[in-house]
Amino acid sequence: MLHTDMLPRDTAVQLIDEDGQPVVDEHYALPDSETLLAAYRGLVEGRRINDQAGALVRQGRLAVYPSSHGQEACQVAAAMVLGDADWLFPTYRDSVAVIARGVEPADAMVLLKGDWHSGYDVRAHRVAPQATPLATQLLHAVGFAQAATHRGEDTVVLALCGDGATSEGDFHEAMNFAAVFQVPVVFFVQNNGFAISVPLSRQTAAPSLAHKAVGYGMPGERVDGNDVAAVLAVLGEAVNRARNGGGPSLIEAHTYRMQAHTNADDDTRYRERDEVQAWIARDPLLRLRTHLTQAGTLDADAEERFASGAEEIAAAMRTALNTDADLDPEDLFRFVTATRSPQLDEQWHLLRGEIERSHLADAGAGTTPNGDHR
Amino acid sequence: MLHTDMLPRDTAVQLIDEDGQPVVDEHYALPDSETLLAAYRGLVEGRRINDQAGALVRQGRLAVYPSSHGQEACQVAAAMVLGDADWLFPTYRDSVAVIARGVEPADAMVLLKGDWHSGYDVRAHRVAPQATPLATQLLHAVGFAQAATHRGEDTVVLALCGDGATSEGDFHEAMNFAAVFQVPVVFFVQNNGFAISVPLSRQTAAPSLAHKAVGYGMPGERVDGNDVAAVLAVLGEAVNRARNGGGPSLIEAHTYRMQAHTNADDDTRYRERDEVQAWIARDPLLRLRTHLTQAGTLDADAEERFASGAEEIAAAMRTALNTDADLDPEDLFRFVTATRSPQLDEQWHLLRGEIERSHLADAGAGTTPNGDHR
Amino acid sequence: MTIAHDDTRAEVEAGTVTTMTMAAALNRALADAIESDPDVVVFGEDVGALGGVFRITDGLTARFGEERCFDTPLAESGIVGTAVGMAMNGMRPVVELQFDAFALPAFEQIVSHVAKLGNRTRGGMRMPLVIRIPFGGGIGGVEHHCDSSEAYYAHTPGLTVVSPSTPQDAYSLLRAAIASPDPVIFLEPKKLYWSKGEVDTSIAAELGTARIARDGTDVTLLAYGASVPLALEVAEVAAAEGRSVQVVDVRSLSPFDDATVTTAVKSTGRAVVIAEAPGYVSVASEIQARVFERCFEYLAAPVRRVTGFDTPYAPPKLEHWYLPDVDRVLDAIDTLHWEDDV
Amino acid sequence: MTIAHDDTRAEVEAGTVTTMTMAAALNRALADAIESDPDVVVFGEDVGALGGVFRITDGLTARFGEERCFDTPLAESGIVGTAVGMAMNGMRPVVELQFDAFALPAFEQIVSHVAKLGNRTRGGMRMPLVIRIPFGGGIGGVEHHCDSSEAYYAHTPGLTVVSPSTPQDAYSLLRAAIASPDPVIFLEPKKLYWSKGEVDTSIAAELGTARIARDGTDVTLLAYGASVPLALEVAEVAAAEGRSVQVVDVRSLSPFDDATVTTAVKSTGRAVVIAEAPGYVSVASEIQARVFERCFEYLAAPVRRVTGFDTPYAPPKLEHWYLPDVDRVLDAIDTLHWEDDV
Ligand SMILES: Cc1ncc(C[n+]2csc(CCOP(=O)(O)OP(=O)(O)O)c2C)c(N)n1
Ligand SMILES: Cc1ncc(C[n+]2csc(CCOP(=O)(O)OP(=O)(O)O)c2C)c(N)n1
Ligand SMILES: [Mg+2]
Ligand SMILES: [Mg+2]
Repeated sequence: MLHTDMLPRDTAVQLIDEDGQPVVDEHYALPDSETLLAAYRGLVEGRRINDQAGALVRQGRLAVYPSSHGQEACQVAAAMVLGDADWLFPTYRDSVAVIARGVEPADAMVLLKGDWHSGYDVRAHRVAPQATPLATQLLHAVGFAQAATHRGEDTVVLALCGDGATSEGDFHEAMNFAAVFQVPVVFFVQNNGFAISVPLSRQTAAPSLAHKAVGYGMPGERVDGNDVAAVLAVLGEAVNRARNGGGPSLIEAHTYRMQAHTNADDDTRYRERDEVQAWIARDPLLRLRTHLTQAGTLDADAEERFASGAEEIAAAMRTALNTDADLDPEDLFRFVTATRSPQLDEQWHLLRGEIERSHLADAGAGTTPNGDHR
Repeated sequence: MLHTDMLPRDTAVQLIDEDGQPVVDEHYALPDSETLLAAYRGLVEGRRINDQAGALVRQGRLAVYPSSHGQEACQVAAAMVLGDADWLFPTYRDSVAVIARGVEPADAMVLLKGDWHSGYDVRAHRVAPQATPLATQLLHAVGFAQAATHRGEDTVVLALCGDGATSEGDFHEAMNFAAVFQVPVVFFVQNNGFAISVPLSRQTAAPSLAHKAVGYGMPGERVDGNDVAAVLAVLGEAVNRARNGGGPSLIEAHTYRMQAHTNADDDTRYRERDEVQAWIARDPLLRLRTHLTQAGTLDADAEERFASGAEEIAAAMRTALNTDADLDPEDLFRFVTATRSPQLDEQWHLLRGEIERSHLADAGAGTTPNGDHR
Repeated sequence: MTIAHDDTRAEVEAGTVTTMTMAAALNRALADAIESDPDVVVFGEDVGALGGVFRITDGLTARFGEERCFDTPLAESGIVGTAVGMAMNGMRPVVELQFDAFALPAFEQIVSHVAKLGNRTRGGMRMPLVIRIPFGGGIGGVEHHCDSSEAYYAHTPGLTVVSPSTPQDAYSLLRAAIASPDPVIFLEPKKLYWSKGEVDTSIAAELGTARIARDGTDVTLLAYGASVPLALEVAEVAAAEGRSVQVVDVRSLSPFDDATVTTAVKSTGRAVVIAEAPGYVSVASEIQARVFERCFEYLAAPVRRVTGFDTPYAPPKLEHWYLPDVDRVLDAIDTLHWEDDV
Repeated sequence: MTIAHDDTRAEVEAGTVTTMTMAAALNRALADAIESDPDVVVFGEDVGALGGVFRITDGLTARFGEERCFDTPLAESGIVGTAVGMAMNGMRPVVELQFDAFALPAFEQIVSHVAKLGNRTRGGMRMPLVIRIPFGGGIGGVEHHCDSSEAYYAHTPGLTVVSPSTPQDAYSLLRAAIASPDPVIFLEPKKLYWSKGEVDTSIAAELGTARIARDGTDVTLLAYGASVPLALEVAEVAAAEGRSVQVVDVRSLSPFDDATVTTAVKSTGRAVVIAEAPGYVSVASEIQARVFERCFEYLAAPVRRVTGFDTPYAPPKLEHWYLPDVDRVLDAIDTLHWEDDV
């Protein structure tokens, strides 16, 4: 006997094809039209947030922005499949998912604006800080879920990472801990084809990233990451399985990063324009719009409402980010530990003295608070 | 289509069963009788080395010994499947394999005696130093093989680790690098059921460790690790595949550690005596002796020769280890870097002064060179 | 009434002074912490049925069940990373890393998250976790089993780093570490595991404080972990030679108790720092630099340090040459510009 | 005759002095090393087609092929661990780790193997590998992109740790690092990547040596990496105020060039150490302690240090408060017990 039941399907689950036509799947059902309409609205808003953030980078209001343009279906579905008590563990690329979960866009942008390392109330929205060191957050997600289980809480944790991150040791350890302890975590890999400049072929020789699930004894599945219906169905089932004691799953979404890694990146160095162009046809918004319009679920009125809702979000982002936050240098010392040590106190006093003197000098000589000496 | 061809068999390959009877396998052939006789001799010597080392620990001549008693089939096969130009990357538990590859027992024991961190000429025998930090050596093996390939050399690298080590991030990264770069490495996991006290069930939820190969896109196979014929056949095929450009493989041997983790361990705390007893029936020596005797390949004469050969090795071990090596404290400074820095020179001079004074004191007052002050 | 009952128990315990090994004191601290706080969980490699390779967790699983003390897969980054997640979710994980070289795979998790998550979230999430690491040499261990890696942790902002040198401190500091809202690297000197002393479980220790281990007037020895008994031995020998040696157990490697240490050194005007770790860029060099800078006007002589060499740790048969010993410390004291010097 | 040809080329090159950025100097050093030694290979994340996120490996793959410069899977322990294996097998790998916080997953490989394998094998295998790490702040990078982790490496016996502060040193030290039989941690100050200077490719630098960057008689500033230009700026300002400031570019963070540094400080009698990393248990504190101990009799005042705070690195908008700047160094100089002090 071979454990063939362990193998992921050889193709990605798709419920709505690139032309917006429904695909009948033997296992997964198309989400209802209300859900799809909500998802479409999320896509519209997500796209607008990505575009607005890009513009704010160009205007120098954001230091950096890793865009999820093209990956909005994954972002929106990740937020939608979770219940209120569930938690999301996102990465730097998942700002749209973070916002879709309820975080104010301005708060989600604090890191990228450069004001602080994370800017939202993690507990209010049940969203962990966006992780930068790759794959490290997957272990946090596992431990977080273990703690919930320990206390008998009904919490499912959705942990996000990219294709590149699957090569890190922490990915392996997280998958393995989750499987051994049968923890209610869903690992959701957005395979967008690249880790900065490095293509998937340099990350793995396996038929798919979902195949990695086999080695941990957990279910793995591939899904068309630009088909929000499919992502909702597949992620939703995995979340349910986790909630019902069925343990962790690994879901790989096939998607594409339409823009450079961040604004600092130059993707013409490592991929052909043709390749990027080809993915426009698979855009997550387009196909869902076609589908919903054909199904009569989406009319011009709704389109209009969604667009203006998205525009409001963008306007709020502009307002928030065009304002310089009033930053307090003492914050550097405030949160390092729960109680500040005399050692840090002494250092803050040094800095405070400098700041006071620079203000005095300011007042006196009109120099800038920093840069000019004395 | 499912990639069913990727799945390891659901049972371990066995060519000689526990009663010494040959098993016909659809794919692997029984090694010829000459090879099996050589293997048997290796097993006899390996067992003797394990027993002798155990005795030397009890006599205080070795600081510690992680015994491979019960795992000798894996140890011997690991050495036998390699050609002269190939390399072995062993762990602390693989002293028998190291010796089977040609290293003098006394040199192999330098680490365990406490004289130095490694005691053999790695290049002379093409055996890397025995690794202690788990799974780290797997990456070295991959890089080593990459270098050989880079220079167009025909070198296959056999990298050993235990079941516990498969949980480490470095295991994952090594497997993945090897597969992505199609490196001539064979990963050989001796699954002896325990990582110190922790049973396999705490390391993985997968049907087997060999199943991990799927996630890297490399062949995986399970083998009865107490059947040296099967280990020779399966490892041999993997080594050939690597040599012929077929890339890496993952081989998992099912075996059992008959003694405690090391002499410092107390295995009664974590496993039943019955379980240990049950494995005696599967002993790698017994079944091969039965098989070779029934086949007429092994006679009393050969038995006698092998036993006395093993006895000679043991005697040499006793002689070597009952002698205290003349250690030079300057060695602490000699090998840190290729050229000794003034910083280290200064420190050596400090120590040299102390040693000289302690010798003077010795000569004068008859105190011990260390412990008593001044 | 539950509360009254607990109070009584605490009273009874307050009177309890027992002689025990440091290992037993640590075990007792873990058990008491598990018992008194439902959020405390202990995990790591071999901490369950085996009770840890040094038996520090002996009996915990049997007594409190798998939910409170359990073995994990063999992966240190996994151990620390999941502990971070648990701490994010309100638990107080106490993890054991088997030897300090085997803490290294967890280094990224420790530096990038354990140390920084509280700061990252502006205190929105704290990291009340304890990482226990047996450290140091003197036990004849082979390579990777005798390292002293405290410099890596002490240098990292956000980590509290402590090391006990007595069973009492082992108990009290571990309880304090587990109770702390901040992450603590708890370094256990392997060599002292079987040393004995009195333990009063009602004594509380404060993280971040040094302890005067012996009074003296001529010179101050600053030490921690296994170097404290060495310093005390030196003080005995020096006393016989007519020198009065003060010993400070630094105890808290980060943050540093400048007040106690500076006062001590100013009172004697001479100081030697002792530590097993390689001296270069070490906790010992930090202490030396601080004391130098803060006590400059009071110093009769340069502050010295006696440390391990800047080499990998010695193999067992050579470690007696590697480790600081009584003679080496006495030699250092001798260089401190004594009035009777020629 | 190949040899004569090579010699000629070297002669031609000897005369070549070009103005270039530090990034270009590093790129040139890599190219020249690949060209002159078939055992040199360059790899890491994004070093191929992209040329590295800082473009230091720009064009190497195009010019020398995938065999000599290539991208790996995204795994730092894997990068360093395979580099160890290649070095064991006679190659000279030069790996890039993208930012210094992202070197941390490789920390076990670096400490347990890169640093120790030569010693373990009694020199039977050496570790001629170079680990390039962009380090330090001042570029407005978000969390994990601005750390200065040199203390971790400098504390580890067996590692050579260097950092250039000029394009010339970037070229010469990187060539020396690649040629070295020992493992070198090569720390590239990100802030200086685009600073320009003259580079003469025929100049050889010796690992383990400091460099007098500016002569002066009143006080010695000891700095490395991005703190060197800061020290030079301070020296300019101080000169205007009538103080003659000497600047030593420490350059070699391990091993330490005591001879040069001690001579320098003895000549002025005053010293300030400058570094961006948190000061506690740091390279700066080591330098401070060493200078204190070795120059004690020559010191007119305590040695000071000006470093980053003992906090996680600041977010971009606050980093100007975090980083040592001209004023902070001048303030430190002011405390050095000048005769004109009241
Ligand atoms: C441990 C670590 N190494 C390197 C980096 C630098 N880095 C940031 S994003 C990135 C690529 C990640 O690719 P992938 O996981 O596919 O996610 P994507 O950016 O495509 O969403 C790299 C190498 C990092 N953040 N963390
Ligand atoms: C990185 C690391 N962590 C922990 C240890 C301590 N340790 C030594 S052997 C061992 C168990 C290893 O089990 P396994 O891999 O199954 O090998 P076996 O000893 O059974 O041959 C442990 C935890 C280590 N050597 N290295
Ligand atoms: Mg990607
Ligand atoms: Mg095992």
